[in-house]
Amino acid sequence: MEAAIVFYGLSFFMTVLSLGVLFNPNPIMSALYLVLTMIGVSLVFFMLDAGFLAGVQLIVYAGAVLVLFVMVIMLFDLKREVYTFSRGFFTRLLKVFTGVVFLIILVKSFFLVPETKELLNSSTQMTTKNLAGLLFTEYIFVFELLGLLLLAVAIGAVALSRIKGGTHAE
Amino acid sequence: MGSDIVEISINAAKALAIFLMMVQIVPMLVWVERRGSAFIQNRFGPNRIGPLGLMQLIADAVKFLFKEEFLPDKKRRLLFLAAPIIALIPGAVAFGAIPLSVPIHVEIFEFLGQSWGPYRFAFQSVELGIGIVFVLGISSLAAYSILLAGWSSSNKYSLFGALRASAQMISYELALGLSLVGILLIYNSFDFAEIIAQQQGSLAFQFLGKDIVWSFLPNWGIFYQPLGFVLFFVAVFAEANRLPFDLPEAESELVAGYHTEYGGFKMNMFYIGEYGHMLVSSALLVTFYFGGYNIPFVTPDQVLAGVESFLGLSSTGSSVATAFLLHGVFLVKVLIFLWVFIWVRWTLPRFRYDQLMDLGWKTMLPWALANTILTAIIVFIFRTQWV
Amino acid sequence: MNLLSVITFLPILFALVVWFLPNEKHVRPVSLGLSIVHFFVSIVLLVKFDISSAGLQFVEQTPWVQSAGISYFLGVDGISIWLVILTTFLTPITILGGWTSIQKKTRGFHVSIFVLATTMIGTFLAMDAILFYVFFEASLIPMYFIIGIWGGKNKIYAATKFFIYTMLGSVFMLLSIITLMVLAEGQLGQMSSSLLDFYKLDLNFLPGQFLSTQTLLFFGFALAFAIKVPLFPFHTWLPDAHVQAPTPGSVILAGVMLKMGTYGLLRFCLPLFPEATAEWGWIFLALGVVGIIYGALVAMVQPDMKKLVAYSSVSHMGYVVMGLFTLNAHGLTGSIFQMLSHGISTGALFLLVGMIYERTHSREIKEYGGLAVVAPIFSIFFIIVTLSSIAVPMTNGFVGEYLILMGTFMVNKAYAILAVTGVVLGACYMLWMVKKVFFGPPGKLIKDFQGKNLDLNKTEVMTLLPVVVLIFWMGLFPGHFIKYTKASVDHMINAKQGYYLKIEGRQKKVATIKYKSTRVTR
Amino acid sequence: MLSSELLHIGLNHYLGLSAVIFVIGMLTVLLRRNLIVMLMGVELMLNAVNITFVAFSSFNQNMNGQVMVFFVMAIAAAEAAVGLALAVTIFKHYKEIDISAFEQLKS
Amino acid sequence: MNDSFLFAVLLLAPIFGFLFNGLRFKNKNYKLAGAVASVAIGVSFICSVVLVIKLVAMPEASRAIHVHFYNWIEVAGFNANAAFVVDQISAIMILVITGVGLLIHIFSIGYMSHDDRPSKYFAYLNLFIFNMLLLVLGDNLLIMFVGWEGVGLCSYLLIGFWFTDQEKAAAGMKAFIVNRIGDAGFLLGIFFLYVQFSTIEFSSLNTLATDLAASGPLGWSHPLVLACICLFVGACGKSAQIPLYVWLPDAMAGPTPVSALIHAATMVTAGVYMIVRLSFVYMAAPQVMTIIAVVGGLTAFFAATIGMTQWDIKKILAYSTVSQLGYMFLGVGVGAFMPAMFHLMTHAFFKALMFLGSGSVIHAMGEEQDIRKMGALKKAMPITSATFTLGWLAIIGVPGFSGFFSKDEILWFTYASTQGSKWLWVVGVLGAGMTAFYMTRLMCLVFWGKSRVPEGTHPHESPASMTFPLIVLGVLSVVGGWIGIPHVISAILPGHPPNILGHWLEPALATANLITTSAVVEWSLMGISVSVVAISGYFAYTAYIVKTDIPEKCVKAFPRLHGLVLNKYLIDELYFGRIINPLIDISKGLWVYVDVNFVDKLTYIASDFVKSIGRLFGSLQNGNLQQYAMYIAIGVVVMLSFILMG
Repeated sequence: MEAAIVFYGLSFFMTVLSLGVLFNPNPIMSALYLVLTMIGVSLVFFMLDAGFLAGVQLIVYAGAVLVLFVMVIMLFDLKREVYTFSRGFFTRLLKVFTGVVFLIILVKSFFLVPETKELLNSSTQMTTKNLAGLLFTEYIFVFELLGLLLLAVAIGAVALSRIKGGTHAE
Repeated sequence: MGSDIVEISINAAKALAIFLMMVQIVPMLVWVERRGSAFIQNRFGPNRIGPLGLMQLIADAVKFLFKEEFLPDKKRRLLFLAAPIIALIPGAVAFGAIPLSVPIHVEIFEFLGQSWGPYRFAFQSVELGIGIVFVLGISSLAAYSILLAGWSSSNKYSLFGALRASAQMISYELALGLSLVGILLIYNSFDFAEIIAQQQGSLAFQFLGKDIVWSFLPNWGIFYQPLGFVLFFVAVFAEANRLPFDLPEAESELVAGYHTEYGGFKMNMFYIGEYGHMLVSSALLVTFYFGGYNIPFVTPDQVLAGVESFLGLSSTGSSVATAFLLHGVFLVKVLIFLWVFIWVRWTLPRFRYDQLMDLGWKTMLPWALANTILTAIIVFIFRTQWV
Repeated sequence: MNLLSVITFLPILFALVVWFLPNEKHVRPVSLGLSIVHFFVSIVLLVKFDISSAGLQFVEQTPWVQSAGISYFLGVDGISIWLVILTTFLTPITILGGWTSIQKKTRGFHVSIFVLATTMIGTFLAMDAILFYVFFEASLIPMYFIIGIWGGKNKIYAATKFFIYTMLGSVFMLLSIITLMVLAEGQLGQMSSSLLDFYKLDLNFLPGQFLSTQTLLFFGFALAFAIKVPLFPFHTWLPDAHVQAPTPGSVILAGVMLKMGTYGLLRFCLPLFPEATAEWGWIFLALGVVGIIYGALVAMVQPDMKKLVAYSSVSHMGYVVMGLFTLNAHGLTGSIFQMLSHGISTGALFLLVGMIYERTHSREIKEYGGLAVVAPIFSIFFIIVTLSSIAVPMTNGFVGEYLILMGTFMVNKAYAILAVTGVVLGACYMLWMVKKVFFGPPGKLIKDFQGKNLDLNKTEVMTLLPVVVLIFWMGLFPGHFIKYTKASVDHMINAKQGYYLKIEGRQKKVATIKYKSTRVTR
Repeated sequence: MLSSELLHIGLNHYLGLSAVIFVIGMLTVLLRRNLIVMLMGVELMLNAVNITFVAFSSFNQNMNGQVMVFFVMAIAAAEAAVGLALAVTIFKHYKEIDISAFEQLKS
Repeated sequence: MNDSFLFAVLLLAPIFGFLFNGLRFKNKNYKLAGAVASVAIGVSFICSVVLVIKLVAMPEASRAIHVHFYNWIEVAGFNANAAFVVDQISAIMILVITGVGLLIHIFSIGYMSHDDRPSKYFAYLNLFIFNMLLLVLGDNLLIMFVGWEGVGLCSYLLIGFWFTDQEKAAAGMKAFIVNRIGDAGFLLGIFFLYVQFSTIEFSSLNTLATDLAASGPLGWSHPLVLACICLFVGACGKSAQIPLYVWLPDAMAGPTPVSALIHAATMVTAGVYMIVRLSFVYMAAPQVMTIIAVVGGLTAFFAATIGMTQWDIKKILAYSTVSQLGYMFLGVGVGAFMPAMFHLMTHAFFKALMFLGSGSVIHAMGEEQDIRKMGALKKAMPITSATFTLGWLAIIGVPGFSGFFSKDEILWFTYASTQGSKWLWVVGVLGAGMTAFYMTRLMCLVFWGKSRVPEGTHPHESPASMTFPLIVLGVLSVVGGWIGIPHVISAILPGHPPNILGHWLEPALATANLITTSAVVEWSLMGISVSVVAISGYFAYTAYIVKTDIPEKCVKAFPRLHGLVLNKYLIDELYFGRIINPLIDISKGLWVYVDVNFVDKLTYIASDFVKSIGRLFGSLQNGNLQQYAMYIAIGVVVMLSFILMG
């Protein structure tokens, strides 16, 4: 019973936060809302028995990626935006409409799939050990590839950001 | 949180107690710090108020309360206020996850005409199977408080301080995480309790098929992971922004770094956050490398048996007694490390920022990787049964 | 040995030779010599051509794109023999024409002339639809360069218009070819694009219905050729192209390239779609007549000599198309003869206009006057060629037009009567120009050239002599020329249903296509 | 009135949540003018996908889902890094991070 | 000597003359050029005489020498081969052409003495003779057509001989174009005949036509009738009849011997010859015959009226030619084929004489052509005026002279033939009267009367080379009449001289069937016409010699009529105004509106359309990232909805 409450609370909380990300004119605030949403997501992982993933989510997303975002926002010293949304009322309307239609389609398509069985909590297979096992046997190639990708991105990011020119308006 | 009212209330009380314990330690540590630094610098330190200056803590607290509040203009006020709170939260939550002692087992007892079933109370505010990952995750959130503080006080120096601090924290988080990998390899589990459980008794390991026992050494993590310990120890200093690494709020250059604008109670909150983080770090140190709440060469069961025979209390009473005994042991170890923190602060000079970064990326990280690989190899060689 | 391939691709060889000539000054005489050699080679073809047979001769067929059944299939018969000779005859004259007028990049010019010759001869000899299409399109490119690079003021506009106009038309043709190939696969069991297989096809035809396959295919081809001819509504590219093209460009454009359109009609439209031609032929007859009168009328008011001659060739080609669609022996022979004679007389006309332009750098008729006094020989040649172009008997123009008019008369008297007025109008605008340019008191231009001798020099006379000889030879002894086309034309007329060209001479073994459905004789 | 079906949290609930988060992320990308907020929108979408992965992996007792989350996270981090680096360069040149600033980049 | 050699020499001699002079056209030596040209024509004259002698030797029935060189155009059933025939009709024609031609060549040697391009002139003249021979000797209609157009071409070249002058060049062009209109009609006639009889040989045509005529009268839409009409249009074009006569008066721009040869003796008579050649075909279409008669009569009367008011000597002779041709067509129209041929021959003689005479007058007067500045040249130029008077007597039809016999025969046939009508005879007689008037007017103003010659010029008699042809022609124009004395006159003359010409032509021609009338009627008609001629002659004499004020009075009496007739009933202006200028305007309109604006604009519209489509799609790529993202989203949504729906 309380799992439902927690879930609905959490999902409501997360929806509100993401809307915050969308609607808040101040980028810093939207970044912080995003941090909270990430924490919400790690909680969801936790509810889905993916403890390790929750932690990793916290470390990777909340801890590093979004810190990057916040740092960049601070670096640019972005104030509250005058125009937050894209130009053109009709295009905006069209975008929102597309979004809504997409949501409806997604939700409708969920019910096409037959209901899966009960969530088994903490069953034997769902341990981090098996996760690591899989990761280093079956997906070893992809794992190495990711390593390379991250290396490349690191170098890329450094190269990109070394371009001359100040970050603040002279 | 437990199934019935008793369990819930006790758990809540336990969590509150642990949180208060963390908060209360801070003024004590401040006192210790001031006295310690004075002792190191061959001077007296606060001794006017109350015996040995103990009342100084209360004075400081009162001082912080009545300091004038500076607030930036409306736009940044929210973040300005949020920063100190965020600084507080990770420390408290992380500390809650660390097992301070053996879990207490309470048999069925009658109370107010109702029989309350057997309870098991973990001696920590929340019992998580994925201890390490959770703590690491939470501690990584600490960076936000610094960033927000630096940014919302809207002056260049604090901004720079904040950027430097968060950059430092993130880079050392890397080294922190990697150094723990050695421990994980050895103890094969994320759960703190399990790690501590494996550090009982005296040092015993298999070496080329034979079991070797060195009885003169306790079965602590440090002996398995000496290099890991050193790396962790240094990384923890960086994480907590303690002296060798406290460049961001170094008085001489950046005035007070990111909390120049803060005064009063908000400043106090930052202190709590800082010292809280210090507390958590030393608790982790103790848990991973110094056997947590184990008394060297003695397993908690032997202690339980000893207490029962020595004090003759009922089983719940004796488990409570052993829990608090081991908790005391744990606290002693933690205090020792806290002293080390303070001791280091007042002895080592401050790093330059580039040295700081070089240390973090060019020495700590490679060593951590080396340690991980080495441990992995050894574990692989020793664990597999060479038939 | 395979004569046709030699004739087709010899100019390419010449182009290479000219391209790698060390000294720029040698380019002109060498290319002249080579083109004359090429002419004599084609004379060999004429000599060895067997007049009596109506089938394809000197056939060369080797598979080119195996899967689509496209073969490198060359063959010559009564219809195409004279057009090949005309091309080889006009090329040296074009080069002679460009002797003084082309000064810059002469090497490039002669190469493009040779490439143009190859593509044109290729078009006339190709018996495979795709090969025909390739040559038909390829001929546009060198012409585009000739107009584009060596042309007059807004040459680019004219060149592009010419290119795109023709290209647009030939797209429909390609569509029709492809449909035919697919039909061939359906009916003959194997996709093939050789014309002989197309003749075997049985295309269903609904009289009166525009949307029946045969009619659509017919109009697909006809549109491409109508633009090329150019027939009345599609002719606007011709005057621009001619006015901007250099003299040799105009000569070869008017001399041979317009014939590709009419040859196409003769080779593709008439035999492939007999019922459609019979049914819709009247449109082309009407357009021919309109073209004649329209061309003549508009030519009458042209201020520019070259435009006048351009419109006159629209009118003459109107005759040819009319002759084609009379579908009787006189009309067809007349139109083939007229193709040949128009090639020569209009080619010569453009040469002459070019020559006088060379001297006075103006083509405005009203600026001229009294040229005959200053340049007698030039005016004699001009008047002879004018006579040929307005179809005075004893010149080549008359024979062609007479036969066409008679053929048209047999088919539809009204059109014939209208077309005959074309003869009168032709005389009007040509003689009006002759009067304005040659006779009367000396005009503005001529006064400036009082001293200098405006008359023709040696090379120019040498260029025009063969043309004049040919004009009178064709006028007095047309039999020599008609006897070559007689067999083919008769075959085309009486074998209207089930028209098929058998292959003459020693025939290399070619994968014969299994012949599934016999043609249903209607 | 709480129908049992609603109370009992099934796979579809998680999918629903992830769908909502995904759409909000998409709308952020589509609507917001600030490049960095757009990147955040992308992060949101990726996280929504992560939720779906984890939900499927836990409901179907199959670890592959979680492995995929790992990879998605790695890629998300990479993408954020590059995105932000680009944002930095753009900001340096145009002095503003509004998306309309670099419309001139079109051919 | 066999026939083909004779024919070859006959035809090729002029060609040789043409080539010889043509190639040396810059040469100024007119004596050499003239000699060569005359010798060439002399040779062909001798050949034609030999041919005629051989012809006479042949039996009456089949008097024709056929020669076939090669088949010219031979396409599926239609073969026009280069074949020539000399029979009774063409015998006369070749004799006239080569004979009169020779005389004119000799005359023009003198005439062209101080011209700067004599050899070019003689080359054209020889070419003309060659073409005329082609026309006359042609065995089929197509060869005749070749000659027909060739002659037109030569007249164009010769009229426009002094091309430096704009009007002369324009006159040449006008002549050629008007001829060309006639030739177009001729072509259509050939087609009609070929479609009907699928042959174009004269012999076969005539026989087939007679069979067709035997089978009953033919409706108007019958190809044969249409053919005759078209051929008649061709004849009008060539022989300057009513609608298409405008080019002849302007043709006087050419040198006078040219006018003599082309516009008097040979070319203009080609039309008559063609109809006479196809007499049986025409007999098969009586309704066309009546048209021809009416047109002929009208032209005769109408041209005569204009002739009366002209002041230029050559214009007067030109209009008299038109009117005499009108008579010939009148004769042919009523079926008097033989008298028409006879009048053609006699007209050739006296009209050539008069033209040459006027030539020598102009030559003497230093290129002066206006008769108002002449007068009393009888004394200065005795031979010219003597021969001229012979010509004058012949043309007005003084009995005894050639003109009388031929014209009278025509008038008699007009009256008597079933085809003709009384009214036509009246028109004919009036025409004859007017001819008498303007010819005597000419004689008075030029030769008799007072001399109005301006001081500068003092006329002198032309050299022998010019007067010798005049004398020969003078004799011919007198003697010419005697070979065809009509039956009724010969009856009263001593020795009844037979109608040589009549017998000669009779087998080859169709003749109209005359209504049976007594000789008295014929005599009375002849009397009437002679008296009309005499009266008008006297009246002209008095008007221009005795009382010279009559002409002014007449002019004042009917000023408008006189004005109208003076400038040729404004026919030229009519043609220009109604036909030529509108045509030019139409073609300008066609060129500017249809060609440039309409068709070209279509292509521009097409290209603009394509450009606008390009721009439309271009706007999608406006660099706005979010818009691209939106398109992606829409795309996904649409796809998904299809999947779900589908």
